[in-house]
Amino acid sequence: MSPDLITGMVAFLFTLMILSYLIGDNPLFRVAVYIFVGVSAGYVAAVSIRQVLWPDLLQPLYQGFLFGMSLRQAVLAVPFFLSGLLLMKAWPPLSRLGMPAMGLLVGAGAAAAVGGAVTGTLFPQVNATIAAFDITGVTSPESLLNAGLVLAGVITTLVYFHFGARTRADGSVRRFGLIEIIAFLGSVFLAITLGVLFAGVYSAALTALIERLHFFGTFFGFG
Amino acid sequence: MRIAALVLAVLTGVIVLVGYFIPVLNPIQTIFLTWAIILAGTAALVGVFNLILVHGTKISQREKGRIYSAILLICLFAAFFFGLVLGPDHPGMRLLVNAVIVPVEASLMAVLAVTLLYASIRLLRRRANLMSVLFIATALLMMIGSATLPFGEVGALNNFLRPWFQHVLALGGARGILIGVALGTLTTGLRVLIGADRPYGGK
Amino acid sequence: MNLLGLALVVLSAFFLLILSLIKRKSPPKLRGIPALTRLYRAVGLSVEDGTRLLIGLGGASLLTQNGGAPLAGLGLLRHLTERTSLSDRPPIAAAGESSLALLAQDTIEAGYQGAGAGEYYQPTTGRLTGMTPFSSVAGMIPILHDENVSTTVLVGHFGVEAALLAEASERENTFLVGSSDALSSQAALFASAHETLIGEELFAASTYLGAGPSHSASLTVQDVLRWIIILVLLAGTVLKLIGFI
Amino acid sequence: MAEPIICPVCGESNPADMEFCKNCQSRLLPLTGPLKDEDGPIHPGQIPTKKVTAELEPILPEWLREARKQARQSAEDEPTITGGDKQTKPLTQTPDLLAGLADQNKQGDEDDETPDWLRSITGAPAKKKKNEQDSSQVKWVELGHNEEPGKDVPGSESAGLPWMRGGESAPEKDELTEWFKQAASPAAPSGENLTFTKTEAPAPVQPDRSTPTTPVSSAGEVPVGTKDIQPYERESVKDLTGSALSSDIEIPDWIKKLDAETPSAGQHTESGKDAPSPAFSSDTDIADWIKKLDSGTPLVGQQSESSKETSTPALSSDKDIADWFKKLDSETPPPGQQPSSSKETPSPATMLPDVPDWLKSFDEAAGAGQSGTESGEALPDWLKTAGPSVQETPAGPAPAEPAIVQSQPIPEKNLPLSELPDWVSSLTPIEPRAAEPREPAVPAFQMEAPATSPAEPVSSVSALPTEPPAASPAGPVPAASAFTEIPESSDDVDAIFASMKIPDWLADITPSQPSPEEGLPPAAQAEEPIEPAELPSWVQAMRPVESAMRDSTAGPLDSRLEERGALAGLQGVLPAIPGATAATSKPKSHSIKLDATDQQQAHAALLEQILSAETAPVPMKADSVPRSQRVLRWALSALLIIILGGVIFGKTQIFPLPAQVPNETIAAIQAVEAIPADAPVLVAFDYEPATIGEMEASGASLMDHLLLLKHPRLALISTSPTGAALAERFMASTLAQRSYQSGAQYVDLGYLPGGLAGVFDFSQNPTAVMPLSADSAEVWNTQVMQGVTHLSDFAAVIVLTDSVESGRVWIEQTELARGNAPLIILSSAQAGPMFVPYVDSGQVKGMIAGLNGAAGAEQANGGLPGFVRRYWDAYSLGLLLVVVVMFLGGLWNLWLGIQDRRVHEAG
Repeated sequence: MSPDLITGMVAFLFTLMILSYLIGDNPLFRVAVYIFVGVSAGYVAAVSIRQVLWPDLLQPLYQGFLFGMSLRQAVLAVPFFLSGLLLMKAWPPLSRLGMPAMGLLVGAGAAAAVGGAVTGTLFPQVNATIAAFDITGVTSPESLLNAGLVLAGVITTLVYFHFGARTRADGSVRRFGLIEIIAFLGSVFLAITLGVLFAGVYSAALTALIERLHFFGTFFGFG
Repeated sequence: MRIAALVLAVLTGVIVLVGYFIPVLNPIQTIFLTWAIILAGTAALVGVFNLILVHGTKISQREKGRIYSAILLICLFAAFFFGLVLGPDHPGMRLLVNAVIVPVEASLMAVLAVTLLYASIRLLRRRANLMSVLFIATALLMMIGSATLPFGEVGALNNFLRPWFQHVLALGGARGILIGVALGTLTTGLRVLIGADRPYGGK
Repeated sequence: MNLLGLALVVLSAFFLLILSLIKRKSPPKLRGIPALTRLYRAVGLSVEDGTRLLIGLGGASLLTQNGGAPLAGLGLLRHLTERTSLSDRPPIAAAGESSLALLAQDTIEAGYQGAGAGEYYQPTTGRLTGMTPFSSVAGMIPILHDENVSTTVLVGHFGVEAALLAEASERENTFLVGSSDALSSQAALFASAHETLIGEELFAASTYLGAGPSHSASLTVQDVLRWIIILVLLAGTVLKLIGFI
Repeated sequence: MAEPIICPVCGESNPADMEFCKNCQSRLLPLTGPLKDEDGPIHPGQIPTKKVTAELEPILPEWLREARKQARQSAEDEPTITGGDKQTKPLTQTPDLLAGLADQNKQGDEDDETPDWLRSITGAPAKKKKNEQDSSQVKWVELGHNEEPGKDVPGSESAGLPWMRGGESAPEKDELTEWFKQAASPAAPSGENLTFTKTEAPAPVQPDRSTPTTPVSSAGEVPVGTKDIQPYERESVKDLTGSALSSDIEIPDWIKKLDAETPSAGQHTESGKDAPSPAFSSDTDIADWIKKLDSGTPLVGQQSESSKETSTPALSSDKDIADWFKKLDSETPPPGQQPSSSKETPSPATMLPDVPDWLKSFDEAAGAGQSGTESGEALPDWLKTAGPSVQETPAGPAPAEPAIVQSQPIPEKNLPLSELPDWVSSLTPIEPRAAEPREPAVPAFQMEAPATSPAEPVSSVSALPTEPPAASPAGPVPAASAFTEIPESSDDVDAIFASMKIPDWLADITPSQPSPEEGLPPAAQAEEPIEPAELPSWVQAMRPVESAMRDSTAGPLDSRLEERGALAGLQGVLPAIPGATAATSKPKSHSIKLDATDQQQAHAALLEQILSAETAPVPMKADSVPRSQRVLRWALSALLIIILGGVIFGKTQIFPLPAQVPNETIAAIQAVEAIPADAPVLVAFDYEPATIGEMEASGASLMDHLLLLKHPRLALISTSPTGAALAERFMASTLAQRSYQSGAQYVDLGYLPGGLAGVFDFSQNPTAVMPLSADSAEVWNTQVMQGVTHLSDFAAVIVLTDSVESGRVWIEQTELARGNAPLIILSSAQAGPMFVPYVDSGQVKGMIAGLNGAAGAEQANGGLPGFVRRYWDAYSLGLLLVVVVMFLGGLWNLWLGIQDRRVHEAG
């Protein structure tokens, strides 16, 4: 029995077990899910060690011990120490020792998120919105109209998310009247956007279903 | 420990953040990011321990579904052991991925084809408002525009309306969402950097 | 551009710090968000019923560009833990990424200590349900079924797989509020979740549920920055049209 | 030898010369009879025997001594006063004592703690502080007490009537004393007095009470008694302008007598002549009750039947208050006391859990009073209720107190109780109801009291037992305050009476019929120093006139005799001796019974309902979560799987591929064709196994096209842990025809951790960040990666992604490091639309999104490897099927949703 055949049979079984969820939650689905979670976790953990910790931390330090530490290798002593502390979190009584390591991780993550948000989203999106009005690049009036619609969509959607409000005479908390009107337009743009995205998501899901059915056909020799 | 965590978080955050805007600090930023990436890799191991702890507890306390937990742990240990020994790039591990991970995930995605259809049908019963109606109408329009008919395609729909919705109307809303998310990310990250939020522990 | 970005960040941090330190007589008035209103009720109901609250933090690494959403989720988790710490069944936080799961544990522990119930903290309430997006969601489905969950909150980075949780929660007849910073999953959740937080609303969840002043201050800063960006867009458009830039 | 006297109480035979029974010490010779050294009754206007009461001076209470002293001084200061002057005189003294009270009342209004729900019930206007009070009041309702001591609901014992708080009586005594002093001159109010003034004034009697005092009020010199009831009195004052105008000349003669007590007797006769009665001085209501009095309808037992009948005692009590008040102005006790006391009395009285005997006697006496007033309309009503013995001496009760007490001084704050009987007698029928424990009189009385309208004082009283509530500005609130204080346990009752701090000289007076559990009342000891019948002149003035004597025996209710104390033998005299009510203070315990009508009980139940609604925890309603519809799910699953499976298995090719290729797809193909041959190309596999079907279909054609045409050297990388395996799968299966081998034509760099940061680092220094391949082998010095040290060394960067985020990371983070290397995106349909702007802006050279985009690439690639064509029929049919189902199902569910909403709104 060839490995491909074994792979195909196992994949077929798992596909059936998962699709059985369409009937309802059942043990077959549960078994497939738990196996999937276990295998993926073990695989990812192995990948983390083999492709992150070993090449970035352990191997350089190992080579440093063997052939003398370079500055870059010596600096790795810090993450090595912090990793040791972080491993303590696996044991609840000592989990507090891992706090500094988590602090560094969270600090770097927060900074990456902030930096990414500013350099990766805010500026590029704002620039792209404005750039659409570049007269030199405009080929037709309708492209200007489209650019205006995009601008309107961006602004009204941004206004839609405005949080600040005030209490009215009747006790209800609502936003300023003009903001409410603009926000309404924003909700229209949002609905259209989500609808377009949903169509894409559904296309992807439908393609996945078709691929699985095609896999069945291939497995049974129809494909 | 709390203080050390706070100091490390703020210090690292400031250095990494400034590195995005001041190229001179890029090398230092890279060092800290490398450390963070290494710690994230270590955290993956701790996470596996957490998974073992949770499901091990279920088994030891004979909780509901302990058999599934046992299956999970067996698979986890097997995949981890072979992945560590053979390496993720080993044909055996590829077989594992192709036989288990790929079909299960692809099947779950396939299940979405039914569940999303079911959900969208029920949407107008749950939330019968203008947004929902517009949402469904737009989705239907986009789907029709994505398909072709046996006798050909609806030109205006496939070649004009669908691209216009995708590239103009949806783009405006999507950019608004992305900018809004960026603003939220900015303030949320800054809350951590100024020490107001301390998810790593602290009252 | 770099200095402009730095200035924006520093200015935001300054405003955030000031507004966080200012003692307001009353919390700021915020527009109503039905999803969060229902969530607020659902949380109280779960405590009354002795049922469990499941908080999904998603599977994004903190070091990715999607790190903001999990941080917001952790902020919400902290607040919800303090509110429900004395419930018969403590809330469960499910993460799809290891470091996020560890942070969830720390956050829950801090929440218990903040509520003066540190002794009730259970490390297993902060869980890693899977190490890939789909596996983490698949790992949450059994929790919905087995652990008497009445309310599920998804605040973090989720892909379209989040719709599977919405499906599962409907089958289990539990209430689900879904949110994600990913556009595609927002669309999927809008169709399938009982309530959805769209885009930026994700970051306001903790504030609406009564988190500290820094959270409400961040919303104020967001509003300020929002209008600055709108002005920049309008001004930039005009300047672009007249060929000034 | 006179025949022995049979004691009417114990039946013991006593010698004829005995005034008190040797057995039971009860009076044998009624005061109405001939007293020592006196012959016959005094006729109207007759000057009483001059008695030297100087020896009593030291034992008089301080306030009374001061009053007498003040009276003497005023008498000395003033020359002979004409009647008119004398009439105005009492009024001249009122301003001082009222000035302070005005402030008190003002502050009292500000601090009115009536809860909003109660306010809404009573119809009283809401205070400005209402909103602030809401929460606290609700809390109070929920918790059963007000958390703020100073903010008790009206009627709550503790704050509503501070002087009732046994524990706090001592400090209050001081405050009250202070208050009395302030009352004599404009002074700052005290907090205690606020509640003090607020909580008295029972709704039913207030409007009437205000009537006789209106003249004073109209003169801007409101007596305490009226000042304190301003909320509704002001309105009544407007209605009573007539009486207001005549106020100055409408002073009863007995006041003049009091004024003239120190001056010469001539003035007494004068005043006695031209003093109109307070009854006439008040407005037309008085005329009504006079008519009723003429009809001689007995009060007791009929009050609840007819409002008119019940009006009499109320009126009498009111005028009485005004009368004694005027008298006090001249008689010189600090005026604040009397009114305040008269105002206090309602609350404790209404709180009496059980009607003591002396109160019953009031009822009887009230009836007697009517018959007695047939000839004496001018007399204050409390005199009527007092029975015939005091027909001609209106000033009786108040001055009589010091005479009765000769042993102990009177605590100032306790004087108020001296006025208790008057109005209590008018409320007697109500009291038992007020005392029922299960149905607090608050609601009952609360609901009734609003019927009281300042303009209709009569109905206000009569409404008590029977009338349904009607809006009244403020009357109900104090009424409620008085009645809400009804203690439900005997202990509470004891506490109330204990807190009353009845002066001993009053406490010593025995009730006419002491309850068996009560021992010998302290009054017995108090009587000892009193020489029987050695009454001061002004007490003698209380002796009844003949007509009254005759009438006193006429009514059926007159048979009751006072058996002990200085007034032993008097009939129905107790009401005239308010102190006697205090003699019943400190009872052991009283059963609480409320004889409420059905209507009252209905009102009580209504308020109870309102209260319970306030206190009952509102159960949190779970948000309705729509039930899952399994059948629908099964049907949809079957529909999709069967139809799509049939198309897949049938390998149909009915649906044509899109004829028009998207611009971004064309751009992608052109970008690929522009890549130099055998050039290094970086390919990022950033998608999840879930989308492998779509991603392989989308990327296969272009990648096959690239490999077929350019034979590039590939470097595979992924930011997803499973990406490396997917990349291997892609190369091994999807591009199997190109037979690319790892290490020979391509290298797998494996997993790039760190997301955005990792991509950024990699773009800055690829060799340092990813030194090893997925199988931990050196890659950068291999032949495949020859000449590649920077990202810009790659001929192109191709990103296969299923998410907007990861695609954007590659676009934005590598933009600078890429140099001229084109970036091509192969994306899922769900992310495609978001990459279009980058294509338009040139940041992305080309893009293939989903099956639609891949269709063009496949056509350009000669139909190889042909995933799109294989899937297209199922894809198109599936989408159309979904559109139909979603449209019809959506409409159906929309209708159902509307139905649900209607049902929800209706239900």
